Amino acid sequence: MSIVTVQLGQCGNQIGFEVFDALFRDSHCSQGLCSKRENEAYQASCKERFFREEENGVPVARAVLVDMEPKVINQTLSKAGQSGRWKYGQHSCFCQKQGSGNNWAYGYSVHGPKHEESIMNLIQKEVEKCDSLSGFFIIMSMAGGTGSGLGAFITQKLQDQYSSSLKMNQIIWPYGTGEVIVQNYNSILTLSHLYRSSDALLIHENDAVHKICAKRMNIKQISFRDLNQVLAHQLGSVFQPTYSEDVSFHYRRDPLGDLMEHLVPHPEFKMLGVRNIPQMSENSLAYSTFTWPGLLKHLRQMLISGAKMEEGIDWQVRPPFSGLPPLGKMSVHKDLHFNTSIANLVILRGKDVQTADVEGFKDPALYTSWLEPVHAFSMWKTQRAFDKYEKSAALVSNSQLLVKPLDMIVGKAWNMFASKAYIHQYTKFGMEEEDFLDSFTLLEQVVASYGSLGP
Amino acid sequence: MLGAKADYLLPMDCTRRLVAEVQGALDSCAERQRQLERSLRVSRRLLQVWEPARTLAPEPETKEEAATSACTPNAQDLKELELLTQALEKAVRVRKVVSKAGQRDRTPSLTSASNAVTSGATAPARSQAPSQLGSHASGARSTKAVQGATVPDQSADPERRLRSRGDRTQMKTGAQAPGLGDQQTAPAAVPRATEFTLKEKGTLLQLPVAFRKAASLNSRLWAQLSSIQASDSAGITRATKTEFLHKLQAASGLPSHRPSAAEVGAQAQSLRKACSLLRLHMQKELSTAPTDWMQEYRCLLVLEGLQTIVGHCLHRVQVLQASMTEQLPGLCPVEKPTQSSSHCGGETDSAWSPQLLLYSSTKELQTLATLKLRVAMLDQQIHLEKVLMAELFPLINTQEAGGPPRLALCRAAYSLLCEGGEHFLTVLRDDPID
Amino acid sequence: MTQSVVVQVGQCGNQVGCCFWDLALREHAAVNQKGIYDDAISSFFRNVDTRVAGDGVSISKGRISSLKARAVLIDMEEGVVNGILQGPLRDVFDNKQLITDISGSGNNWAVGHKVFGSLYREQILEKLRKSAEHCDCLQSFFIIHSMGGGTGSGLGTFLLKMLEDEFPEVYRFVTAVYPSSEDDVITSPYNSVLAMKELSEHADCVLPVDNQSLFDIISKIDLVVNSGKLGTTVKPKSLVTSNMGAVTKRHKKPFDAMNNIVANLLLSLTSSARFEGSLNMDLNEISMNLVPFPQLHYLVSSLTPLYTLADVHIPPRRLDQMFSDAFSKDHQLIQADPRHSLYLACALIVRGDVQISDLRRNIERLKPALQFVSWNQEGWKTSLCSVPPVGHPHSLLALANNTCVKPTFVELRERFLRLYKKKAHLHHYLQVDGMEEGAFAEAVSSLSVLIQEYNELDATKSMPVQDVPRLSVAM
Amino acid sequence: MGRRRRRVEGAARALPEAIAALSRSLPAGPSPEIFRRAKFDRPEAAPALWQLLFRVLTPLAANNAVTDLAPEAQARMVKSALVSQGYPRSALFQSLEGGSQGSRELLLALSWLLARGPLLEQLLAQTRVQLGDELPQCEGETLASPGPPAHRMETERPTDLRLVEWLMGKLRFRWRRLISSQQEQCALLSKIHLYTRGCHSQQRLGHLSVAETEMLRDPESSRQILQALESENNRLEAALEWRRCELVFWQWMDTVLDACSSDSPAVTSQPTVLPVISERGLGELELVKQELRALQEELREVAEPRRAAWEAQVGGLGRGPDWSTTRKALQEAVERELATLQSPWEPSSNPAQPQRPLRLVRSKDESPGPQGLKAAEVIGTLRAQEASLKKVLHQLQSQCRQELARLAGALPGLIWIMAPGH
Repeated sequence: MSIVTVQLGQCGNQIGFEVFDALFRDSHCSQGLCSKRENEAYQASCKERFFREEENGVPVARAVLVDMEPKVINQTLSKAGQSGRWKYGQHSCFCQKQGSGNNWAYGYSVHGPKHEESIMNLIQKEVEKCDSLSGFFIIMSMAGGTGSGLGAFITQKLQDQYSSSLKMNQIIWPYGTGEVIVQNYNSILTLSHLYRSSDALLIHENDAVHKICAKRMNIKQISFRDLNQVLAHQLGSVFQPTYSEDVSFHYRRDPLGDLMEHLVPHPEFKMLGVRNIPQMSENSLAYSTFTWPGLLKHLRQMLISGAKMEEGIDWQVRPPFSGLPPLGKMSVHKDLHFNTSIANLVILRGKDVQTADVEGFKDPALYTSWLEPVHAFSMWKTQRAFDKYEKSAALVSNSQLLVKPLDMIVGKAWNMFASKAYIHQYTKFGMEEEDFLDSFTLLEQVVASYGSLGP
Repeated sequence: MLGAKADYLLPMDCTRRLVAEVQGALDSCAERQRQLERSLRVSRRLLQVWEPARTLAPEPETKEEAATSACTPNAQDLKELELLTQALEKAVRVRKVVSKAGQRDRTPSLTSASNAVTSGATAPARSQAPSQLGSHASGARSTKAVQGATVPDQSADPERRLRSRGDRTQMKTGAQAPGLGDQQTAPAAVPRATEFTLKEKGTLLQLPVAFRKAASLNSRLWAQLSSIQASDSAGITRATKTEFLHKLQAASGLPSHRPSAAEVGAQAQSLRKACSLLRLHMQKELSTAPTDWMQEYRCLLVLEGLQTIVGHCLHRVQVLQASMTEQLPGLCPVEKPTQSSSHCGGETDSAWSPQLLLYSSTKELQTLATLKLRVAMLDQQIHLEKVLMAELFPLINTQEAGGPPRLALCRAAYSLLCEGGEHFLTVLRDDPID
Repeated sequence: MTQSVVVQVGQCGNQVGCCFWDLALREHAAVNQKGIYDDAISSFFRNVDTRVAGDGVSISKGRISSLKARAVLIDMEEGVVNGILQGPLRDVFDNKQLITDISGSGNNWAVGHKVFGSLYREQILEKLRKSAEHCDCLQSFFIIHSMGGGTGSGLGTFLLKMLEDEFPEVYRFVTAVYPSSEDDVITSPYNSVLAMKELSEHADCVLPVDNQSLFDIISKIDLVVNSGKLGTTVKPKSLVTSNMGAVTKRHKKPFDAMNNIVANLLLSLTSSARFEGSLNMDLNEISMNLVPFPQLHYLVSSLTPLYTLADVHIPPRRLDQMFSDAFSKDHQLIQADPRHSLYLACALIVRGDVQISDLRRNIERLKPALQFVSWNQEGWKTSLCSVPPVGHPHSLLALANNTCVKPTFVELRERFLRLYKKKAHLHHYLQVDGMEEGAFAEAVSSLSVLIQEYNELDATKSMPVQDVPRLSVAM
Repeated sequence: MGRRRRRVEGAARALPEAIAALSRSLPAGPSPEIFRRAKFDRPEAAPALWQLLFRVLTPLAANNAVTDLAPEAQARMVKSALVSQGYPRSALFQSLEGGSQGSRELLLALSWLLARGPLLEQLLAQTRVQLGDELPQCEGETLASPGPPAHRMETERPTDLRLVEWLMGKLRFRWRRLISSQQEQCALLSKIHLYTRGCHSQQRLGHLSVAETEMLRDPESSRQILQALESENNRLEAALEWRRCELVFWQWMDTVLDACSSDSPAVTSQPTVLPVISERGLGELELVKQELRALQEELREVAEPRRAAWEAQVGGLGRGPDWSTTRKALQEAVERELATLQSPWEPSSNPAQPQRPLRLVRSKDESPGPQGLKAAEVIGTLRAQEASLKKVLHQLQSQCRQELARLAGALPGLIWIMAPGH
């Protein structure tokens, strides 16, 4: 089944390019460390999901590019064109002349309704080119105006028009500081709207990715391209083909559906985080060997201690003994040491994958009291190696990983809202203070719900 | 208090019922999905290039590697190894059949495939369709006029037979070492002979004679069966059967009939259907404003008629309920005449033979299928909603006032009952705590 | 891609504008080697086929034929504008973009605002409309004028209101040159305060610069260059060198150097909107991020590096120095000290070979020394434009919405009140048709309200930062 | 009478033929000799009859590995199926454990099933070789069916309602994925139909179905289908044969029944077996009753004022002969309309009969084409049905909302903020 990607705004378009490039590069890489046949099947499966064939034989990304100003889209198109291996569709771009100016309301209430028809038409054309549509990836940042505001608007329209297709928003969580001043407002408006119209929010934190670039990839001067490549790697590690369960040794048809059914059925818990292991620069990779027990041990500790990468993991954190009352009252404002999960998905790729033992992730103590590991844990695998790593593992987790960042954002936005700062910029475009309050209310509930998972 | 645990545990019997209901729905959905996946696989395969070797390509090797690369084979690996062996055996078998079929009489399915051969020197012999194929085959030939037009019929050509045998042996070796063998033999021995796509040449296909015969006999037999059943129903046999049933019933010591679980279920089902149809009819009736007094009167009659029917239905429910607890002169179901006559279309139509459902476009078919599913889903959702209402309201109402567990229950109940589980509710404290 | 129209009013406005066009042309010439008319150039220039008579036909693609500035030049004296038309820039303007008079405003805000305002209203409007029609998507007006004179402050603020009415969707950025305390125009306090009211009410963003600061910066550069301490000379074509080319000439024409700084401010401000970068900043993002309350839209700017010497390979320490300098008192384009005042918001507009990690490192480094208002502790807006200024590897423009702008306003008010108490020169204003004495009171009270707002913000400086109680969810 | 006698006389030869026909038409039918032995309650007949009853009563299970079940388990399943269908003879339930006893009882049970309805036809229809493409049979029954007990769920301990929310969420995703898959299937079907246009030997079908195309693609499957079709034809022929001569069987069964009661006259001492009616069935019935009551109430509310208004209006009208004929015609028309409305659920319609299969045929709009249901019409009906179900659901939800709002009012100091949009 196919996935149609909608890239929105500067961030969405830059990342979208890297994602398609990473997917394509990986699936056409000769050293998948598996048989030719399997490699071909892997390639075909990746292609069905993300690319379509055009007459002259160059695969075309199943993507629609949307931005309110032309610069980034032009840049993205030409980069894809230069690669020569794949490209974007000729008529799959929509851009305007003037951006949303970091104003969520402008993206949502002005650009959205004004360009709804054109954008939805583009999307529909892309959908019609799929034999079967699983759903949508909507790549956007939540700090700016176009990605966040227009992204929320388009997601809502997709929900209205393609109610049975799945919608996953790939959200770029802004740096804690220093990108956009009104990012906290834009973020709470985006998140609260997506909570109503999207099925899952796969969240990438810029701060975390930045740290990975610095600490794991050993990049001295980190550019956005570096960040985006790490991010593309993370997405690829989740959505490249894996074997399906019911028909062994066939590749999974609908990863998006499988993932959502496992991870986000509950309406209050839709935020997903991704963790990867190993992640390192090519130089270090040459001197490294990996074992499945080692990788999985680290990944598990990353999960329970809430670490964002395999460096600086707190090995003191242990799952609580079930049955014992927690020590003192836990609160999200205090440090949550143990990260309680609702559901996790582990994806293993590479050599000897059948020997990997994931029992460590099936410990009931890892999960909230009302969900058993049978419901809460699932695993995908493939023998095919991914992106130059002989063995690699990814974890998609619906857990408390994101409560703290969310709580921070809500808190900061609330402080600003209490002083009424910047509100006039939003009311100018038809928003009301009531809309902000709705968003705060919803997100406070999400924070509280995640907070009450345990331990 | 943020982060406070707010678990509310349901009573055991409630848990059991709710979980069983939802799980049941999940299972039936999963089963349906599996069925669909199966038929999807078949359909997809049909739309790809018709190349028998391809269809089971990726499996064998994968398994081989899986098995060999494992350091210590566990139970899982052994099972996989066994599967691998089976798959390999199957591959060999299928290839034999395929090559035989290709050699033996060129079943129509492969005839058109053979038409696709374009390689210059050896092509003419193959491009010739066997003579028994008739108009379709000759049509095919004309499309391939480039190499086929002037070549005489060579279906008895010894050279051709010889080559076919050659094909077979090559394919056999291929089957023993699937990965390598195919690559080696594919270009040489089976040059694109199997490159057949439904899209390009589907209209050349023709059903085998044997099958056509069997199929038409089959539909005749079904038709006869239904007609005989209809005519028999009033006859003497029917009386004898009824008598037999009564006698059996009497001999069992149960003088009257009690409804069985299956019957109650069926009755409930049909009454539910009745109720929804009646409601539908009522809404239809109310949605059109009468323009004159005749229509007004008609509308009134319909509404009153519906009232009467609902009354009957209610009566039936009561009788059923009563008969489950006490003895009542029963309804003894005997074989009934089927309703074949009521919706009989053509002469070949009968209760048991398939009715045609005509569609004109993909879109229409999709709409139809989606609607069908939606209706089924709504049915299921309504059912679950009622179950949830029945289970949750008593709990909510008996909870002691206030208290966190109750709030947790109310919130979850609100989401499930009022929002179809899609949205949730926030409960804020009126006085901000400091 | 969007376009901007520059409206330069009065002597000062036209002089600054003239520098701006010169630098803009040179910047695009340096970036666009192929001579193809592109989106970046189109933001400030039209490409016109001059062979066609009349207006000339705009060419949207292909080779550059003849570039015309998207500008309207207004002065009520002829001198400066005529000078421009006879100078090297004559080809980028034509008569249809000019409005001049011969009488001048006599350093009287009322004459500029009331007399010339009503007299030239239709004419100005027509030229503005014409220039807007030439735009594919007009996003901003850049209005350049001084505060102290008559034409710039009077007519400049008059047309601000006009723009607001006629083009409500188009942003209005005002570069206003504030008079120094020892300004030779006696009525400049009146003119400035009267103009301030208009700026507060009708501008989206005001970038105040003052002559004294510009002069100080120039002096410092001279000192460095002449002392030869750093061993080399200022590169020709660098940021501060004038369009006249030679460094030595600056002594004779100090205003050229000063005007060039202001012109550079505008170039940097719009760089991210014109050129590619990994973190774009469109012009409409500036007010969105930097203006938390409608009237508090005065942004203090600083440009670094000012003393960049002929070393292309700048070690990282130098890069960090650039960030540090942007927050120092002597790099501000008005006399203000942001480091010791309260930040409401701050934008860093970086050009050249700088990556996001450099930006982040420097923000982390500088943040502890700066004080931000409690509800905007992380009030940073950043942009990365990959095209550096001509002749330099990188540059930084910092825009601060900071209470440090207040002293300028306070001083202005004091000077105004000193005159106003004596009713000095008042009659020059009151004899102008439509000018009433109430206007003075209104203007000064508007300024007082503004100052009061800054005072209130400053008052929170000493308070500990506290979180506001949040909505409380019952579980 | 004479005719009947003649038949009875010929029974000596006709009976084995009838039984043979029955046997051939049943899946894995035993030899006629087994029937004969069963009449005399011979033990050797029992296993074959258990097996047969098992196959007959659990037709779906028969395809799977369930046939490998131990005899005891099979017997248990047979018994419970018979109980749920209301089989009256307790002798079957009491003593027999799937061993060799009671072959006569088993014969009686089989006959009971045969006498009740078109069992053979049902069995044949269930295992019918599917040649055409069908839309999934997804009447409410299929999806809403209770399904097997949730054995996978551990329900030993009380759960949080959030688990139910979680499972419901899963269900919603499955619904949506089902729709997506269904859409894909439709697209593929439509393609196959289009590409094979004009290939079917039957004019009215025009194109091939998936099964037929697959048959052409894969010789192995061709062989299998042909085989299955032939064996089905054989069974159909046998069933026809049975239908022609079953009378003699029933007459013979009378004697079996007689033999049975003479062997064990002490019927009265047997405890009666009450058909077990599940709680679920009762609950279901109760729900239906409530629904019907609500509908009745609604109808009353709309009909009564109309009747009153009508009476008032008509009071002045003359009641001439014209009026009475018109009225009569109207009444009859409405009666007819309502009668057709009722037919789908009338008690007389046989619920045991499976829905008639539908074969999907792609046809061009313009051509008159073969006779059959038009998709557009079915879509119309389904839309109406969907709308009405939606309405019902919304009514239920708003009822719940009111109920919960009442509760919310009873909790002071709290503000309930509903999801936006309500």
